[in-house]
Amino acid sequence: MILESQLFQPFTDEPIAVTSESGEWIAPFELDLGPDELRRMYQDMLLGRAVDERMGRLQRQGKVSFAAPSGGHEGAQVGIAHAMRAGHDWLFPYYRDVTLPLAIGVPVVEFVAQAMGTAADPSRARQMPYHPSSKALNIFSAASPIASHIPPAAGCAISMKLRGTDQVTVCTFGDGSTSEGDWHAGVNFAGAQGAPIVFACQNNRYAISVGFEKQTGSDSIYTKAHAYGMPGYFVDGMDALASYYVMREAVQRARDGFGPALVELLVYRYGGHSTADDDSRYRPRAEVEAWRKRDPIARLRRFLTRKGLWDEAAEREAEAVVKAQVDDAIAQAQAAGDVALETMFEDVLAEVPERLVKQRSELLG
Amino acid sequence: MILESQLFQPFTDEPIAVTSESGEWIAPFELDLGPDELRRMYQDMLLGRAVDERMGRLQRQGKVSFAAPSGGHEGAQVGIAHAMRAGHDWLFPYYRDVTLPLAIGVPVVEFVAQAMGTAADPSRARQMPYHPSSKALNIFSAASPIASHIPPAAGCAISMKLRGTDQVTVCTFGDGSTSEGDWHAGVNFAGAQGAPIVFACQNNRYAISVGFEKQTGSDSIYTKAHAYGMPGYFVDGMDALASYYVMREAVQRARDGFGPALVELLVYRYGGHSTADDDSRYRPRAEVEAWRKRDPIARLRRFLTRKGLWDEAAEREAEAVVKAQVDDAIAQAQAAGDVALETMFEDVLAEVPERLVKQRSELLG
Amino acid sequence: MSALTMVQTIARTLDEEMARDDRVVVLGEDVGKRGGVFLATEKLFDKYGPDRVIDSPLSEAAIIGAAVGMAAHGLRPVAEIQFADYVYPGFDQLVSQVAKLRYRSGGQFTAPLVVRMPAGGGVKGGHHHSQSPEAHFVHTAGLKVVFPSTPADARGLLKSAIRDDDPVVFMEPKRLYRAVKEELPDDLDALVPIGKAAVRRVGDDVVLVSYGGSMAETTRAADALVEQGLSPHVIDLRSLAPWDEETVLEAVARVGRVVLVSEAPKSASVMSEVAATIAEELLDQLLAPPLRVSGFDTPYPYAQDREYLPGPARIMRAVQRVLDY
Amino acid sequence: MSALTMVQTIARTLDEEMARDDRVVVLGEDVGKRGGVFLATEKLFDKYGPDRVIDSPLSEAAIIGAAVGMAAHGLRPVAEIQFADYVYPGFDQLVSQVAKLRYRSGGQFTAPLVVRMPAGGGVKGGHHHSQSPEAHFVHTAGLKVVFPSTPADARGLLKSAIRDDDPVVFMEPKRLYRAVKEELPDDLDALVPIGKAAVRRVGDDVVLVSYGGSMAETTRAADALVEQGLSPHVIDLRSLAPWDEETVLEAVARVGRVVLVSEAPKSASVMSEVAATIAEELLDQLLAPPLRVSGFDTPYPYAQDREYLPGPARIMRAVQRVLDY
Ligand SMILES: Cc1ncc(C[n+]2csc(CCOP(=O)(O)OP(=O)(O)O)c2C)c(N)n1
Ligand SMILES: Cc1ncc(C[n+]2csc(CCOP(=O)(O)OP(=O)(O)O)c2C)c(N)n1
Ligand SMILES: [Mg+2]
Ligand SMILES: [Mg+2]
Repeated sequence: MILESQLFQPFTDEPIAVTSESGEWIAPFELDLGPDELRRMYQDMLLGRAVDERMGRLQRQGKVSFAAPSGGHEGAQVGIAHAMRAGHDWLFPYYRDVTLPLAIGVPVVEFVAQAMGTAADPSRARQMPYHPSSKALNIFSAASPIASHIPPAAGCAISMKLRGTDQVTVCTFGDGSTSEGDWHAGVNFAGAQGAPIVFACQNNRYAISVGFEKQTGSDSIYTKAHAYGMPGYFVDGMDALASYYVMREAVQRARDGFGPALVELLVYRYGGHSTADDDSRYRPRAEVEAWRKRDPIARLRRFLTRKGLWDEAAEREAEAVVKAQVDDAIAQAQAAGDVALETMFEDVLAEVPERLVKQRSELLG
Repeated sequence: MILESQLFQPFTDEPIAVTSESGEWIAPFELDLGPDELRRMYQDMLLGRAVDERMGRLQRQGKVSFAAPSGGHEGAQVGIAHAMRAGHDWLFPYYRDVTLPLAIGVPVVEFVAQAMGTAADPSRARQMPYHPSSKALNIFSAASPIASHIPPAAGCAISMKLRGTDQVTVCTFGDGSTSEGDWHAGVNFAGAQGAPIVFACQNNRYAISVGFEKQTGSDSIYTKAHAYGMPGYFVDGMDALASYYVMREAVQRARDGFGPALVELLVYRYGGHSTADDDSRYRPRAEVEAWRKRDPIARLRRFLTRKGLWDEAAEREAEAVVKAQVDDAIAQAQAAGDVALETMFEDVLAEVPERLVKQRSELLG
Repeated sequence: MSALTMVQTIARTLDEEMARDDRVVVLGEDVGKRGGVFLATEKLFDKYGPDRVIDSPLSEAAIIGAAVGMAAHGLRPVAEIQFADYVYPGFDQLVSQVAKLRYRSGGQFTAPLVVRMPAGGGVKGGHHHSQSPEAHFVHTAGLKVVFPSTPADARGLLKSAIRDDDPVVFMEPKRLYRAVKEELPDDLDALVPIGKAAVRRVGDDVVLVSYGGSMAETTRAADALVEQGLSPHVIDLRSLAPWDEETVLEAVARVGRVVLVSEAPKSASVMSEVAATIAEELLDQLLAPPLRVSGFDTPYPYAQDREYLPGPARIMRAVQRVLDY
Repeated sequence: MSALTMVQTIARTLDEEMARDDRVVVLGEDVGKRGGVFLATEKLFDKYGPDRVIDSPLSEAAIIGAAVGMAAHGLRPVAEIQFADYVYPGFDQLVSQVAKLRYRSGGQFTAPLVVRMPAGGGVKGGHHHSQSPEAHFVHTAGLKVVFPSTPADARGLLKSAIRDDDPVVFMEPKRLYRAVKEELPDDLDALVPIGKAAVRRVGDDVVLVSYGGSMAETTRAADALVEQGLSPHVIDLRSLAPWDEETVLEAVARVGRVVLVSEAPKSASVMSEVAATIAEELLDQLLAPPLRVSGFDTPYPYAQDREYLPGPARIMRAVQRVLDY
């Protein structure tokens, strides 16, 4: 087998971009996305940001216990989502993925219900906010321990290969995650097996307060691909379309049997690590402001506007739609009410064992 | 700071050698080792091999419970040992290191007593064979869980840096070890801190039965250094002098404050993984024979002979000396007798806690 | 079927289950051509090939973690950890992924997998080839844990484990791997249910409860007691999570005296749990305190490999104490 | 010294110990400029700089493992694990390196280090920010384990731990981090000995034994019992390995009734050990079975964050049972 068309080189020194900051197309190949798809990408980002902002507000109001700001990550996430076959490929996400699951098709109400911990959460309110999952969409249940999802993702991809499905696994994580032993163990196994998986790192150069230079002696994440015999791609994650194109190629490579890849998407998180974090303790405000100017949403809007696919009116309408969507979702999530107390004892095992039956009656009488 | 003299390039495609198979000097720089040092290296290898072979015999006689053949690794190990300042630098070894601790200065009786589990073992017969350690020589106590010594080695090196000692940590392991999460965690921390440590991989291309191509998607170990921002050196580990020179440079770099390095030494193990292993199940005999022809001891002997530093008589004498050394050591180790039963309860904590006092009397009455 | 040792039984059982269900795959270090360092996967590679018998890289996190992803994707992986002592690098995968997947996803995703591991001492392996870490698994909600002591139970429980929809930690008493041969039933579906103990001997002077490797010493102690004219009641737990409270409590209630035998370290062990439960449920029926004969609270020693184990002499002394009480 | 919360006390104590002994270094995720996510290392970075307050990469194996090497080389590292739930990726380092270094080297090498970790639930953290994994450490020979419940004990035990020649797992009840402020002694050497329990209240109707976060609920239950005219005897274990058998057994022998309270999952827990020991030693003095009020054998839930904990109501019901027995 040889790759039919290869648009990108691995291990470039500079991050791959296909649009300029001002929204011009700068890639040496032709755009092949239709207006609808482009607009959908943009709207998905708007939705992601709106949900993100609203969750922050709900947290301050005490309606959600915790939120993990993802503002600044939307370009990378929408690119990853659109590169996948929704509901066919599998996603192993991490807690900062908001735009990503929504763009794959997770109903807003499910995301919100998960964050609020109401009965409308398909995971039955078992996890803290920002851990959505969807069996229907092959979105694996996120777990808080950093990088603990990497070996399972590798296993899923190995299973795809053994069973000869034409699925691909996509696995996301942050820069800090790459220091965990489990990250290495999982990526290495996938590499040794040539499994169809794309490891997509959203590198915002901080792990909570720990800057990248303390995280690793390496200058970048994509170079780490050398250790596993797979290509490493370096992408400007503030460029939604670059994120999309590189991910599309990596996913296609994997689907065609050429094995795994590691994609580093350079992004920034505008907010604190979480609503419990005060990032002014460790990040200069000027740095945050400088990155905000490179906003991926604004960049794609400039691109769409240049192409005549977007204008002020479209923006106003899209914002209204998104706001209504989020309002509705919150109302529905809330209306579902709390999960029942006794559900605490369910799903530990397929059946509630004798011991838990006793413990349940110790609590409930 | 700049490096004063740099003999070797990292990331070469071919393994670095300084002598040919037939024992010619082939390096583009001059040999700077005196006859005594060269002969000492050779004698250390003879001793290592003799101990190794004798342990195998003792195992078959039921006097030692287990042995891990290191034949084929002597060149790499003697090179590592001689590159270190014995008793000043620290070694974090692994179970296949035989020539290495002996060449640093571990008395043969200590090695043998450890293997036989007698009272002459400074570790008090607490571990299975091939886990020697020496506080006096800064040889850290080997532990069986593969790669579990890597983070401690990194920590030791970080301590050296923080405390401003001019020591260097050397840490050895096999190719399989590099797949463990702890390997990654430790090497990465050392890289992030720029700690004075050399990671020396004895790559024999098997982890028990698992061949290198199943171990990792990468073609080599030294390339993995890219992931940590450190140089990776690729060395012919059957060339004792190449092993020595590259290690010497890596150790000097670390001592001079240029940070860690990863050195891959290509070797082969002639024997099974251990005395419990039947390697004919997974390795063709022809492969073993081919590697035996590249024996590091024979190669250094050819080199010494060419230089007029060695001959048949010297060989016979050296063999007799080594044999006497090993015989003596075994006799002494055996004469020391068994450790006392109650020592089982000591060294769990600094003092024997109440609970163990009770348990001791449960056993001893 | 001819008589087989426990480790032969395990290889045979894996073969039977792989033949029955092509979702069953085996993965671990050296499980391929080598057939496992104890030969528990012997011949499977030749028969099923590298897609179903997977030599993994040297990483327990990769092995257990990949099994989670495989299971979630629809396979039925049986992972081998070469020695129970080496489960710790994969412990996070076991605790954070395996044990919690069903719970945290509200039942959307499950991890029907088996993690096999030879455990226990008496093989001159020192502390990294002798441990009995079952308490860690039993303390972790979301795992089933079994620890057979006979070839037949190994077969029946392994089949149950592979067919179970929950993750099962399958512990194997390595010093009994080749201790006895047993004639096994032809029935390919001869399951031993998870959660049920086996009564090995009926008696009324003292109840001996044990499992796994320590069943050997417990049986020898029981034989010695019989020779002394006593009548021990011997229970082999076989399953540790869930464990068969009913069988144990019924026997202890009847007999009033119990000695719990396990080579795992004593503190916060499985037998601590059994003793605590007995005390909680049967205070008035106890004629003597429930005594534990355990491994010591030290790392597993090398030189005192045998003395560390709760051998017949220590068991007999404890029995004497509960009889004399 | 002014009144401080527990987490402030910890930061202050670290400062005091770092000032006293320049071998003491702090390492962990976000312990530097950020001062730790709970601010337990606040201001240390400014005062001692990056050589003694080390922001580690995101790897618990690296943190705990590096601490071993530092300790062996002569430092006195205090490692922070951001949440006890995240100790598992470093569990092999704890079990295989930290706990066994002295033993396996015959006392040649030692690991005098402290691993701090906030543990316990009640903070709406779901199962990965709420666990109480102490049983795993107590089951592992070679570790000391402490779990204070007050600022003063946190200070005294942390000082003892840092000065101890053995490795100490130092667990912190995160939901009590800011629960109370306490005036602390000026004495910079006011140690609380490892292995000694504290009697919080003397009484003779029932003994309540607890530790860590659950001391809050236990104290509330005790207060309610006093209001009902009863006289509970309350013991705060503080140290879990070694634990103070003498103080506990003496009280239970005298009172005859005991309830053990801990939010950790019930099976094979620290309280299983305490209950088993009580049963072993005091069968004839017990007027009622030793009862455990524990966390449930489920992963820690999110929605039922409070209900999971052994709260005063459940404790009172257990007390009622032992009183009515
Ligand atoms: C095993 C583990 N250790 C520590 C934590 C605490 N923690 C949560 S997020 C985080 C930083 C993650 O950084 P990164 O991977 O870069 O992702 P980002 O948040 O920047 O997107 C840490 C340390 C955790 N969740 N799991
Ligand atoms: C954590 C852990 N897992 C498994 C083992 C069993 N084991 C011992 S040596 C070995 C292979 C090591 O191979 P490599 O690192 O290449 O070293 P070599 O023996 O080839 O020198 C394995 C799997 C172990 N000791 N520790
Ligand atoms: Mg980050
Ligand atoms: Mg090898």
